[in-house]
Amino acid sequence: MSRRALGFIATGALGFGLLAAGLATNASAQDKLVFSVGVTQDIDSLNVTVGYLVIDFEIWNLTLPSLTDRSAEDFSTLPSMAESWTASDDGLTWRYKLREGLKWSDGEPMTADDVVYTITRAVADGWINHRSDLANITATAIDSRTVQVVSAVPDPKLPYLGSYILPKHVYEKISTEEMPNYLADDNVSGGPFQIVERKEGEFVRLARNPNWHGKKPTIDEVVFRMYETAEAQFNALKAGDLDAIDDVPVKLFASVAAGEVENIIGLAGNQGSFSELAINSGCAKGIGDGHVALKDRKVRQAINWAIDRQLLVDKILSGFGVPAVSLIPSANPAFDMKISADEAYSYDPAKANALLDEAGWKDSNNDGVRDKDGVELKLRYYDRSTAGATATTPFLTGWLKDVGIATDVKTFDEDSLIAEQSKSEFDLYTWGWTPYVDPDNMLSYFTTSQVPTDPDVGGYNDANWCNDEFDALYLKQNSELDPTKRAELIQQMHEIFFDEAPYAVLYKYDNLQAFRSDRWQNFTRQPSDVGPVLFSQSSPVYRDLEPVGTRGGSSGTNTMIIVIVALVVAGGVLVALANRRKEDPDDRQ
Amino acid sequence: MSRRYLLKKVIGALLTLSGVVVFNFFLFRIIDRDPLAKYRGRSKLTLEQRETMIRRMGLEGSKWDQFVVYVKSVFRLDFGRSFDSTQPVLGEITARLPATLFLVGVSTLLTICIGLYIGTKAGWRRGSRFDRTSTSAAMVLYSTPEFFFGMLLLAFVAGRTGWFPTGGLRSVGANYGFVGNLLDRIHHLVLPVLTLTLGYLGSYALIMRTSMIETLGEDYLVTARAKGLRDSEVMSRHAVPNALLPSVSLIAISCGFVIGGAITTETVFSYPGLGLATANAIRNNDLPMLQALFLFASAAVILFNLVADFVYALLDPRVRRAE
Amino acid sequence: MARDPLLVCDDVHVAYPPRRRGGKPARAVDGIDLEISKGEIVALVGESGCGKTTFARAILGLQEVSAGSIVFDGKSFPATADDRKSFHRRAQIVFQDPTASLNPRHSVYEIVAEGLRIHGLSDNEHEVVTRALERCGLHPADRYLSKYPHELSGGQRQRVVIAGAMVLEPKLLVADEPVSSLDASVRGEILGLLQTLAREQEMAVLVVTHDLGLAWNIADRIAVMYLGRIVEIGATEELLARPKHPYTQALLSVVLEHLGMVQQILVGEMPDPTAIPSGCRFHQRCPLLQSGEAKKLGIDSRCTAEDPVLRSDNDGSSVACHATESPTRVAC
Amino acid sequence: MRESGSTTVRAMTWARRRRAFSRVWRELRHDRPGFIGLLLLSGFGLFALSAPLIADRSSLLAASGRNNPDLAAPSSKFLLGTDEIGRDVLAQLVWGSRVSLFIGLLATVVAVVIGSLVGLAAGYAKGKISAVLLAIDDFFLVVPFLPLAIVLAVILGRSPTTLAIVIGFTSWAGSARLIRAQVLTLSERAYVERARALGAGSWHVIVRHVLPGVAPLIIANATLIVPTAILTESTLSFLGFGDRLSPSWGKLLDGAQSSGSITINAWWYFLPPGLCIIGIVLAFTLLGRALERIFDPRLKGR
Amino acid sequence: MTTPVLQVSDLHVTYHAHSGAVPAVRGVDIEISRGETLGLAGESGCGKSTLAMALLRLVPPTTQITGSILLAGKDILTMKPGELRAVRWVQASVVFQGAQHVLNPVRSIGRQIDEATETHGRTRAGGVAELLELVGLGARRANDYPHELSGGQKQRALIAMALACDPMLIIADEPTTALDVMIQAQILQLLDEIKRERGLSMLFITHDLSVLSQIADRVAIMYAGRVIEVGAGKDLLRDSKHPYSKALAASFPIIGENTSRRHPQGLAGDPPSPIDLPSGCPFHPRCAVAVDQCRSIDIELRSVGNATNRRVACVHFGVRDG
Repeated sequence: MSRRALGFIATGALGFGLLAAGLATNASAQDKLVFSVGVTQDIDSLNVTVGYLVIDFEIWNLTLPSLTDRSAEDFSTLPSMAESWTASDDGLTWRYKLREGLKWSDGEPMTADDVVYTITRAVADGWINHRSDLANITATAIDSRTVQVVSAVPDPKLPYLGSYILPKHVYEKISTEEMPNYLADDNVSGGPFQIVERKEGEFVRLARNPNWHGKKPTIDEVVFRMYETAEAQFNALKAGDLDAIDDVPVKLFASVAAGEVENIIGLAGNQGSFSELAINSGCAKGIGDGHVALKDRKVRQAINWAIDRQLLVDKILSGFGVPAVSLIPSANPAFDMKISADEAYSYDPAKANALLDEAGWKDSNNDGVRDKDGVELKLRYYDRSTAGATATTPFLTGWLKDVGIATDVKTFDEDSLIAEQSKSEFDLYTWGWTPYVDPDNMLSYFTTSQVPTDPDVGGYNDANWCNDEFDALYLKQNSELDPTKRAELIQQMHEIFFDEAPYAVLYKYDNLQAFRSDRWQNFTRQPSDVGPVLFSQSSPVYRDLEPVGTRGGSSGTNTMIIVIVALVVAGGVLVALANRRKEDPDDRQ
Repeated sequence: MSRRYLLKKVIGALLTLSGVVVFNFFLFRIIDRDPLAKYRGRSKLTLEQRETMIRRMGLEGSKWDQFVVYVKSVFRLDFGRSFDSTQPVLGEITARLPATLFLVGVSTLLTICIGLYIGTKAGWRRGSRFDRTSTSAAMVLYSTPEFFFGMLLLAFVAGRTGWFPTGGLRSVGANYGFVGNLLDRIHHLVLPVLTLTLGYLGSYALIMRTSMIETLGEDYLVTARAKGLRDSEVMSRHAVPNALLPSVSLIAISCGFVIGGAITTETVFSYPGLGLATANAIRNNDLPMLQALFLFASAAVILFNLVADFVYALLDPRVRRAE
Repeated sequence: MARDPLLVCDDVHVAYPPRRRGGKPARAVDGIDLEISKGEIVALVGESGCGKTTFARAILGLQEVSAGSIVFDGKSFPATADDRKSFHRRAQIVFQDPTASLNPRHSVYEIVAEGLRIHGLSDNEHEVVTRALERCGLHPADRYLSKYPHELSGGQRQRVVIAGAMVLEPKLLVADEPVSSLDASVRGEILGLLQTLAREQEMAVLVVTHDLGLAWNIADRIAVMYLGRIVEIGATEELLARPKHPYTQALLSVVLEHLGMVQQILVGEMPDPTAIPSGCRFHQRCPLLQSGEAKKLGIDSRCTAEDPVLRSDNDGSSVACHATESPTRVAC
Repeated sequence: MRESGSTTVRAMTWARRRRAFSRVWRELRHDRPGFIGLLLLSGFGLFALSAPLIADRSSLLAASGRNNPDLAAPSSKFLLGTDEIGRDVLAQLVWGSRVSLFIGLLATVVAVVIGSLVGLAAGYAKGKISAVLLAIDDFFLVVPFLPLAIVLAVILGRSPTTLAIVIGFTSWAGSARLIRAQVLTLSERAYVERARALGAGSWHVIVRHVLPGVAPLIIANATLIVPTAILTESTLSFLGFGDRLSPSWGKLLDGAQSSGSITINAWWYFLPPGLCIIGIVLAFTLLGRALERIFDPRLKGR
Repeated sequence: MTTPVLQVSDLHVTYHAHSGAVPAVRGVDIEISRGETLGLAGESGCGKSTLAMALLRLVPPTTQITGSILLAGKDILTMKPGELRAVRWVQASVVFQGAQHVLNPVRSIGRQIDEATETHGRTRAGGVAELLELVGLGARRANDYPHELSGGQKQRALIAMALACDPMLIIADEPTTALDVMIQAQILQLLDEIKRERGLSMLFITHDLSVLSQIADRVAIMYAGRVIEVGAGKDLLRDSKHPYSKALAASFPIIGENTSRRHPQGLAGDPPSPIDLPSGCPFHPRCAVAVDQCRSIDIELRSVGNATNRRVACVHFGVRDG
């Protein structure tokens, strides 16, 4: 055998050796109690003034304090930074008393100053995640432990004030101009955990915050690990690399729910998340270039009638969700629209066709697409490139085609899609919402004030729809302190929204999450029984989790076996190759 | 080695690279993407702030002005800020570079060693059982998209046995010391490397086999046999060095495909390298990131080709000793 | 002396551009004067690399001439495309390797008719092709018309090549080593054919060859070439019987052992055309210089310094050698 | 006379083509890998043609799985089971073969046309034009192919046609180089020189000598581009840059992967498209390599 | 008499091509004694090169060789691979035609020459340098690569290589083909000197009869896989008997001889293909003096007259073989 061949073998053996050695490290020598969560969504930004994804919120929930908290059971208001509060008689002024000895994770005292600073700056700079809560609010510090909050109008949400409070000593150094680019890598925490390590696109590791004022969590560390595909993430859970995952593919979840996967339980939680097809309704006060047909309520209604919501729930959600017809304004199902099944939008292409005919859109040139006054009913249909977000598109476009509406599908990244929306330059697009607990936010998004009028500012009214009556009702419910009356007002708003149909709300979907039941217990859901465990409104689960028995152990032996097998194989290959030389016929004469 | 040859190749590589730089500029100007999409509807930017950002992104003025700004910044290795993460692109890339270098480097090394060995043997013993078996296998490997290997490995090895991690670059939150961490990395690398290696092994083996067979007809092999050399000596001293020559160039060209392979492999295994970054950048229309990644990838291929040219020259005295 | 010169080459130079920047051009043809008359067979003899093939290609316009003039049939070399086309009707070339000269995908008929089609002479195409083939010794032509080159023997292929040239009834045929790739036994036939055609068609033939025997076989005149220049030219019998240039003498000596000539094997190899020696281009290998003969004649310094010109002798031959310029025989 | 002459010529040309074809056919029949490739290919061809017989086009619609179970294992009703929204996998596979083949073939046409034109021009033209074309070719040879294809796909859209054009546009460089080399050797051939000596212009030389000479190489090369094009299509689709509404095989793999079929072992969903890709790529590769062997001028002479 | 260096009897070499079995050599007997040079001449396809390659079994593995090849008394055809390797280059070496790629382009000349001595454990005192000097190349050429040598120099290097193990027989396979006349003369002169100085035997294969007149002691002429005439070099070339040898000799004109002036001579027809040999004497279709008998009988070599070493395979010559 020549030297060259030996070289090849040596390289191969080295490879084998490295592989074998690599196997040996599976043994985990962790004495810390780590809870690893797999997510398929990378962090958008940990900067609370720009981030907007649920993963961002989950981390803020763990690291940023707020005056009040919500109960895990029913979202009722609990003390947090504030240990108590009092209200003035008119309900416009509230005084919050902070706990004693609050400290940020870096040891700086956490005072009324921080609260006032945050509220004041958030209002001034228009931070998106603070905007709606604080719209009418001004805050002043009475003393270092007392904050006075004044609302310009009666606010049914108060005394709950869940806005994230930021450490003044960190944020006052960041100018308004620099703020959008700020990475929030200060790692100063006021929540139960603090960030200790972050590799973008890989993971974020959080450790317990020793200065946390509340209940001390049992777990030492939380790791959020990013996966490119939900499948890989699920496999990691199965293999024991992860303890919990969100966003389980429906079919996999079905198998977990059916108890087919050992040691793993699945929890389908609902917190009002829904998907919709937004229809550019062409608000006269807004900007944009929506299709003329969509300004007609009948056409929008027709689109709603053309959609088979139940089939979407069956096929896309595998039943883990329910059809929906109007806004889901709150994580609390009590605020959903009340409507009888026979009145609600259902799959009725005949009705859709009739409505379109009525609206004057007919297929006069027999090309399969309706038209009116020489304008074809062909709509720009935008969807998101986010994994899974496009599943409904073939269904919806198919049904629209059935009733003579042509679509031109274009896929955008989320940022670009929002940019299109900010310009209102679209006809139809798919998006989804996860509402807060209080319906106010969600409802506010459909007031005229949220209609984009400047592409650079944008607005949440992503159907570009406005209705004076709806606006008026919104203002009323916003200051109605009687819960029953408020509920009635909201129901009226629902009816307008339903009739005007700026959205085709498709379904309310469950958050499909799976956990290592052999390792963990006490999976707190919010709200109890129906809500999700991970990515809930205030993330209580991380404080409640308890380990089951002792962890790990089995992988070590496995690994040893593999190491031995690999070494034997490598040796065998070497021997075989060496022997080969003797077998070689000497010459090829 | 002749300095002229070196110089010629280096200049050629630089020319191609500058071609890529220019092409890059125009390619990514075709994509209509709002550079400030990230900021729309989220935070109020004043007109002044917006202008500052546009200027920083080098998106101001005529195309020609933009081009000048672009070229200047490329020379400074300043690729601007990612639309998506809003962080400087260069930092994002250098942070991910080692992971990909490790993955592509190890698998390329393995592919070349194993592929060339199999190809050499199959070609030399043309028609033998080894040849028939290995060539059939190589054909099938060649015909299989590498991500399919990844899927199968994930499903049947990682998913079923749990012997290997299903993704990622390393274990999180654990510190095993230097050696331990290295081994941990390797442990995570096994399946991606296997995927990429299997994906390209076939073509390398086939290239080498063809090259070997072409060499078999050469007269100098008869000369070597006539001199009384053993068969194995004829192969290793005369056939292989000559058969390597065409393989070197072909392998260099196929390096471009490995970069594509890195994209799918890293996606399948959630391996946070440049390939994954590319897939994400495309999904997010993150133009500055894409632009830089594209430039890096091209530069890598050009560099690899340049290295191949040098290796070629080292192997071939006709080039090495040309005047 | 030439009756009706058909082709007059005057100080023709062909230089290939340098391979790399800063290099020297290769002066493959370095000043050739040659006249060929109607019906005459001239052999251009030289070793490989002496520029004879380049010169042949230059005559046919397949190679650009860097200096000098070529006058064919009274007209200097055509400049326009149309002129060039009509020039090609009257001057043809036959290459060394008949196998390579025939497109393997074309039938014999197509090959022979190709020239006619290029020049739009499609009247009686079939007849003309048949006649050309038969004249070249392939009869009955019908048997060959639909054959393909690989179905023919080497000799037959060369006949097809010649027939392909003859359909245009050229006045000049340049044959570049027409038989060197053929088997010895076939060679004579092809040479015989060339000779016959030249005689019957009053066609001038320039045979480029390295083989003095071939020249003896068919040539009326022989021109001996060394390193881009003709060093001796004269009537075949005269030149071969009494070679005057030392190079011709050496060349002849190595093929003519049995005539009792002492072998004069030259040392070394012909230099590269990028580095033509100064003075007489042959002086480095010249036996006259090496044996001291030149010194005796007192020309040794001229040999190394002065490039000898081709001088006509009174017997009709010309030689480019200082040794032959005896003072009593100054050129007329 | 003249007519009879040209008739014979035409007849002869046809006879030659027939003979050339039957020679290729004969050699192919004796080339085992090549013949297997051809058989495989015919199988896939028949499969693609038979699509309307196997399943109605409407079974590709998203809503067509309305009454079917999701991810059902193969049964007499669904020979290859159903996908995650209850559609017949076989129907998608068979209609997908059309998409994959269409993209593969159209991309090849694009690549071969560009490659041949550039290759011919670069080989035949001299001087600056050739240098510029070579530089362009070099450029496309080193530009990483997949990222470029993805970027172009993003710019131009995702319909099968644009995808094919994108793939074709990014994969011509290799064939251009190959064809250029062949053109260079061909134009050095003595018979081209002979044609020139006969007074032939460039057009004549290209049409009569160069093109017929490179044609077999182009065919063989094209046969080898198809599989890479199909692989590229599947990669693009797998990464999610394909046409969502056309069920190509790559798209099926994407669907299988994102629906978790691999993990729950719904092999009927991911194995058939994977194996089909391997099969068709193998078929074209085997055939292409066999054609290369048959047409290779270097092997012919021996 | 001492044993001949090489004795080939009834050698048949048949190789297998796609189109079937090709009988390239069909019953050849040759003999070379010590210090003797046998010239083997014939046109392309006559089997001369196959014969040369068969002598050291350098033919493709599928080729069938029968008969016997005694090299210094031992039969090459029955040797085991190891024995054969030991014989190659040590007892008989080959000078290939240098124009083709017989030298490995990526190994230096020196190493390629060294390789032979190294393999056989015959390191020379003077090393490669001595050999290169011997063939007139100069020792520093050892570091050069084949592409840096001219055709003539390559041929010299090949000769040096052939001498590396001091063989007793050199098989020179067209060593001067494709060289210019002057270089050809240089190489012939070199071979002639070496052969004389070292008392080497040589089998000199060529298609050029005129070359043989300078170097060969005896000449054998092959046609269609057979030797058709053997004789002392000069006799055979001046006064060939076999009609084919005659025609072949005539096609190399003698300058100054008036018969060939303006009268090129050749043979009509083409050499037969070894796959499709005519019946009887394979030369009869081209033979001007063929008689009926020639079509049916493929005649053996027979002695002519009283010259013991002159043998012809033609019905018109020779009566009995003694």
